[in-house]
Amino acid sequence: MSTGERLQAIDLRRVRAVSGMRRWWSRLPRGTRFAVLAVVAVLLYLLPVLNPPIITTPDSDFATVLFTVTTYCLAALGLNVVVGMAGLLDLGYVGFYAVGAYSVAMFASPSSSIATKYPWLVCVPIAIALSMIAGAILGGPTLRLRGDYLAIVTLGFGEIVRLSAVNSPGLGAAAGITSIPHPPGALNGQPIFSVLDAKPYYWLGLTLVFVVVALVRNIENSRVGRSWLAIREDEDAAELMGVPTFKFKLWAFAIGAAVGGLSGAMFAGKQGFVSPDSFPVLTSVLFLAAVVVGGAGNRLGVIVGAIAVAYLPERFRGFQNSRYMIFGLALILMSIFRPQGLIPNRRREVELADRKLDEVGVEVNA
Amino acid sequence: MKFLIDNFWTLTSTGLTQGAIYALIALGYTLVYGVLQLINFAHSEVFMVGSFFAMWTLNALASHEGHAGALLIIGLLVLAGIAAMIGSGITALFVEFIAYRPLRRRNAPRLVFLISAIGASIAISEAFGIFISRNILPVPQLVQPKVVLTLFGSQIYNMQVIIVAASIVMMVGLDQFIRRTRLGRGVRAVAQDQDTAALMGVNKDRVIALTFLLGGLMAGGAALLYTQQFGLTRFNVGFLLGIKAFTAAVLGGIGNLRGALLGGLVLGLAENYGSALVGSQWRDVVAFVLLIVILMFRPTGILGESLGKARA
Amino acid sequence: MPEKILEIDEVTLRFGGVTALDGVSFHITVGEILGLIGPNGAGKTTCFNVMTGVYQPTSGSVRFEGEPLGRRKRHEITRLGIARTFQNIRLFPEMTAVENVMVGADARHHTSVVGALVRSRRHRQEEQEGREKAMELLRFMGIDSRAGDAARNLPYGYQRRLEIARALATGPKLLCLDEPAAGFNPNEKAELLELIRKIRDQGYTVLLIEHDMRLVMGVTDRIVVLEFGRKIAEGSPSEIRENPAVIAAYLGVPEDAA
Amino acid sequence: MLLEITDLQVFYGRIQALHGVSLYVAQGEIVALIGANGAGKTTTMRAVSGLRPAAHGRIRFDGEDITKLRADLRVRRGISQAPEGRGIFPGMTVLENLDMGTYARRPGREQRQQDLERVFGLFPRLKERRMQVAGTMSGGEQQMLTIGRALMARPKLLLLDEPSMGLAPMLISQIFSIIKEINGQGVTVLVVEQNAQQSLSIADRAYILETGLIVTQGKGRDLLADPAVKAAYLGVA
Amino acid sequence: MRQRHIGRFAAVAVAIALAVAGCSSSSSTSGGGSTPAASGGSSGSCDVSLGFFGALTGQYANLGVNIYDGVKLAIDQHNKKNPGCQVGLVKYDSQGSPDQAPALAQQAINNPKVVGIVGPAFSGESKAADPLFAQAGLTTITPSATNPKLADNGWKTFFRILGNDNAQGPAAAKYITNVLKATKVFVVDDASEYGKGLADVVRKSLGSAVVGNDTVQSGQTDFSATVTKIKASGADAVYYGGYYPEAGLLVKQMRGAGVTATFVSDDGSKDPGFIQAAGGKDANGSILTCPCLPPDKAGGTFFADFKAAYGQEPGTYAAEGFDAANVFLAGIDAGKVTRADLLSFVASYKGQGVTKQISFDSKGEVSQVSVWAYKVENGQIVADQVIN
Repeated sequence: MSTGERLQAIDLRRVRAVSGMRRWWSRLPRGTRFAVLAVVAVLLYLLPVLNPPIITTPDSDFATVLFTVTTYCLAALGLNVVVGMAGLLDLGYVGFYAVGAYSVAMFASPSSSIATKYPWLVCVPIAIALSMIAGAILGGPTLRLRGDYLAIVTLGFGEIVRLSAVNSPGLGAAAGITSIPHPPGALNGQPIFSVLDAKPYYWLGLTLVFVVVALVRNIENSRVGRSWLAIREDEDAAELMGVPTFKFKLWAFAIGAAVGGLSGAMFAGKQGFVSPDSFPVLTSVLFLAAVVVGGAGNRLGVIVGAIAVAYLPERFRGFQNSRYMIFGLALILMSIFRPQGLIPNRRREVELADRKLDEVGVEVNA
Repeated sequence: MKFLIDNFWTLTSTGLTQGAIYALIALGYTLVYGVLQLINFAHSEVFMVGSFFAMWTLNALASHEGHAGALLIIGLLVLAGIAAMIGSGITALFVEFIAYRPLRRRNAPRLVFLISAIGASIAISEAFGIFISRNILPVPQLVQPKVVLTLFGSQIYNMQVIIVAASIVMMVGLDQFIRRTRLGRGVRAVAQDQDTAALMGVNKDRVIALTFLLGGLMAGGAALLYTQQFGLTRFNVGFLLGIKAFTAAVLGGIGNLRGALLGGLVLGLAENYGSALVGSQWRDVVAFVLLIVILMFRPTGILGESLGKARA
Repeated sequence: MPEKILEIDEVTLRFGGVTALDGVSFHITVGEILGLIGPNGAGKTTCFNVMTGVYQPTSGSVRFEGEPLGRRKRHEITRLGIARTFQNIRLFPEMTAVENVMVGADARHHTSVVGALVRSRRHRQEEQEGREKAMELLRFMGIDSRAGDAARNLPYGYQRRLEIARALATGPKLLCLDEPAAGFNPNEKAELLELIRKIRDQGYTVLLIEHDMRLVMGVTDRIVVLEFGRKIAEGSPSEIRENPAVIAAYLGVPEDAA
Repeated sequence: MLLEITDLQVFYGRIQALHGVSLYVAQGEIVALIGANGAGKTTTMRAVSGLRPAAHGRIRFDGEDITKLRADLRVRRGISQAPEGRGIFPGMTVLENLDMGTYARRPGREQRQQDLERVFGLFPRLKERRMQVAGTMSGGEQQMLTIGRALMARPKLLLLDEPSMGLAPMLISQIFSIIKEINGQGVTVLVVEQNAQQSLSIADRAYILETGLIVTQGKGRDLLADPAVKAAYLGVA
Repeated sequence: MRQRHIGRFAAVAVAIALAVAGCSSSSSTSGGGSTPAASGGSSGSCDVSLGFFGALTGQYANLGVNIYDGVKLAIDQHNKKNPGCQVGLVKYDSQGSPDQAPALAQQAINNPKVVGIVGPAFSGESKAADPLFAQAGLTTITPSATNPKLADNGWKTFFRILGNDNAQGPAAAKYITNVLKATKVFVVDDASEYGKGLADVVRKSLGSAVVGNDTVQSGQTDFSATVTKIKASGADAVYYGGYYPEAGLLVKQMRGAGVTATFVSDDGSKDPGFIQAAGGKDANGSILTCPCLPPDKAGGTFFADFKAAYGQEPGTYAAEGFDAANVFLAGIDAGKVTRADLLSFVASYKGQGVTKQISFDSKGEVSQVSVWAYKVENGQIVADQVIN
């Protein structure tokens, strides 16, 4: 009896220690919390204007890098719905990012094969819709597969998307599609979204990140989000509790794909040019790494992960030649020493604390 | 279509050759999966390191333009093969020790294993790129290409015969090892039921290490055959081959040794026939579409899963 | 003649060469507590799984309120009104207790993605209603004090009760409990017994698989006994207690009789 | 004292399955551990064989403290368990399964043959089916196989987990007479059983387990008549 | 020319990043370090820098380093001759990736001292970066991006100091028909923008002499299906549009299968890696075309100077990089130290470079174009002849 209580006490201490920050935060008065968040938001918007030393990137344009970070944040948020919340392993997420970017390119660019020349803003919903459809097309036949099979099939999907773009003259083949229009808007006769100033793109991207975070949060705290979590924890039990698991897994795929498509559309609108080169398998791995490094299932965590993956390499360009290798080593070290991610999911944290307890057993056993 | 029919046997022989190499690499995925139910994403690098060991051995011992006697060539090939197997075997064990064992001790979630294996894959491949070379590196090919027989008007080359034969010998050897020896039974026992295996006195950690090692040895063999077929290697040579071999393993039924063979051959053939039909640039698309279609109808691959249940 | 809520009719189930259920027939009457017992491996849980759509019977049929279940999906069967718990607790361990119950309540809700995205009025209504229902059930089961804790962190007995609460939240007509007392001490068992009676009194029909005979005998109205996938007896608790076939099945055949 | 368990506590996660079990098995005995389902019998077995760690308490075997020893090393010390239910390797043949029993001890060819003959002597059915894949055999045959396989390890202590489970009455009494026979050959046996009648009739001593605690112990024959047994099973007071 | 790209990858790990944060903030690649006078220029009138834009690390570094060495040689020579006018050199290492290009281009634009860019080296990154340069009025002279369409975008700042693929393709076709006298040509490409574009020009120029086509994938190592097709076609020459790794493997596997047709490829294959990938002797006899001058045929003392400076012979495009830098340096010496001045100076530049007579037409293309045929002999790429 005493041992049990002791173990339980240790466990609780652990949980408390890791969630101390969170507890402190949740105990702050509502007004204070709001004020802190507002200040942080303003600071975030001002980042490329302030160019704070140490944080700023010395070797490439800070605003452009920040914009790239926001596209990664969006992608990671979307992938998190699939991997972190519904627990479905997707190694081909770049495919949806590509579908989004190509949708914008095809419908907006005068040099594409269909050349409908819709403005960027019209193309964004099209991009989201097409990405969702792509998600449903991939998910429909494959979601019944078990985890690892799903992983290789999604990886194949990402490659099919890329290779189809490379080999289809209608999609611009390897040359890609140029002259994609930028987002609209003008100020004093000058377009807001110009070629030269990346700041407006960053602001737009940051705003979208906030919007997506809010929307994902809405879904997470709903019947749909609970269903995802239930599926992740125990799919059979979920089904037996009346959760139509297939339908909600398909939704997870579609929503994840939609956010990925949005991210791709942003990328295309800034870059003005898409080609298959921007969508290799490794980018999928990078997105997945952002989700896992940050802490799967936690919105703030995956954003931190996306920043780590997209910002740090630009900040430390001095390590150009060895950055892949450092990245690889970092993934191993992270897995060993912080498997729950930098900012873990509240739920995962408990799970891991629990696993630690079982370690007593593992040592004896293994 | 006409081209496919006209060259059916040539495409078949090249497809089988390619498939045999896929199959050998696929064994590594399937072995580890059979025992741990995890994808060893770093297996592609196990193969890559083996090809470098083969290259170093041959560079040190063989002259590029050598026309040495048959016996010497066989001796050199065996030496290079041993070197490649040592290289791959060590790498496989290294991956097990660095990227898997610590996580097993911590009872980490499955996704984390995948991430750490991906990390190991990137780190190993990049380390070779940085410290050795990012270029394509030539490897001396010892066997002079020669047509050994003509089958239905298509020429079969000596190297093709060697690759298919060597692969089959290695696979039969592994199959027999797994089926007939005490250690092999240990591997199957852990794959079928870890607890009961422990009750038989099987040391799980040792069996898992052995599984990685066996997969590494097969990949080392594949690496030698690959360098002899194509005469080159590169720091990232494992990436695409690894994906293909993994696809082959899943196609045949992951965790199933014979499935790996079947999956490899089916994939090799499908790629070649598909390339002939719709153009070589669609080769990978053909491979992945085939995978998706087969999994839709047989969700656990052609032969189904499990190292144990399908009797190795 | 009271109404039959569930009828199992000549159900046979084979896996490969093994016959798990062999022509089993029985029914459950509205408002009763039916016990399903038998030694280990007799096919009780298999029987459960056939009723909840996990397995399709090889032959025979299962009718719920007169309707054959046919090839309905598992979640559809839940919505028809059959809910269950599991022999080995299968909660959603990282979700809080109240969230676990809400997943059950969600079976009767309709908000989908769009509603959740825009926080539609129905969504908010359902959320509130679901939360209230969940809290009410937790109170009913006596575990509302731990509503905000992850299911994983609840004591064992609470987890068992939470499973029942979750099943009740789906709004079932028939509640199937698979060994709810496993691992309980006598006190806990006594409490559970009370609880099951309370649940029945609320108007639910209950099917109970249980090993603990004291519990089964004490709470059920009728008992069905399985052995080797066959029904060997059916009757009131006192009948079953005296049935020689049942005694043999449980205690084994004395040596001299073998 | 061959096996001695003191105040054993075992948890599954945070659920305590054993609340301090103490028992012993002397050299040459058959000891039965009986109780209803969920009482903790199998957990006790798994703790002895090393599959489940002890959170508290001590397990001594043959004079050595094995509480923290790895499961495969306990096999080498001479503890062999026939796990409950279908604890066979379903993808292996009968012969391969039996060979797994010798995994830890690596007998020579002759010795293996001797051991096989001994097992086949006890279970002629296994000899008939030795090339059959174990997963396709009936429950009773699988049960025989697990016992035979455990014997192949030439254990000092044989742990039998529910040897009668799922067996027809005819087979059950057969199995128990074989257990008796094995014991006669000098193997100490600890048997966990639901089938109280049979196990108590062959056991030298027995313990009754209820919800993780030992409630009664005594000589096998004595307990047969003890109303506590019937109470533990049928709930008749 | 090249526009392939390596997976945009990243060094992550906060832990590691933090550990190195202290030492790395000063060790970045651009600006200071080895390049002279990037910031502390001694002469007020000459306080300007040139930028180099291309891959210096990663998979495509070989070519970028060649060009960079040429550029650096030009600047070093200039600074030695003009102690009062020290021009700096800033590196923008794109790794050949279009995804990384815009941030680097923007950074170059934000640096007011950078008045001209040598690069971007590849076509893909050019498409991503050149719109920014055009908008900012920052002149670029590319010594290696040969995609013809680059000149069609109306970028006033775009200049190209070598012939584009539209010049190289017909030249290759001419060589195949006139010199090799081949009548049956099998054309293969790698589906890349560069390789396929070039192969299509060759197909058009050859017309009915083309007896078969195939497309391969970059990264592919098994070309058996393609080789089977070539063999079946009975071609006496094979043209390959693409890069050296696949080109080398293709020729090797052709020879292995007993195909003796002459192998002709492009400047993407003109790399020692081609011979390596072909395993030495199988590459012999192959023809490689390039709109680049053989370095030893360069005018002046370039060849000797380069060897003296770096201890090795100049690689492909080193001389073009040298020329491009010198065009800018001439402008700077003429007092054109603002971006606008330098742009109009380059647009109207006329002068003799080491590779050719240099002047640009209205689209920014160099007027004088020469395409050379190179031949592989005894494992060396040697100049064969100018194709007229």
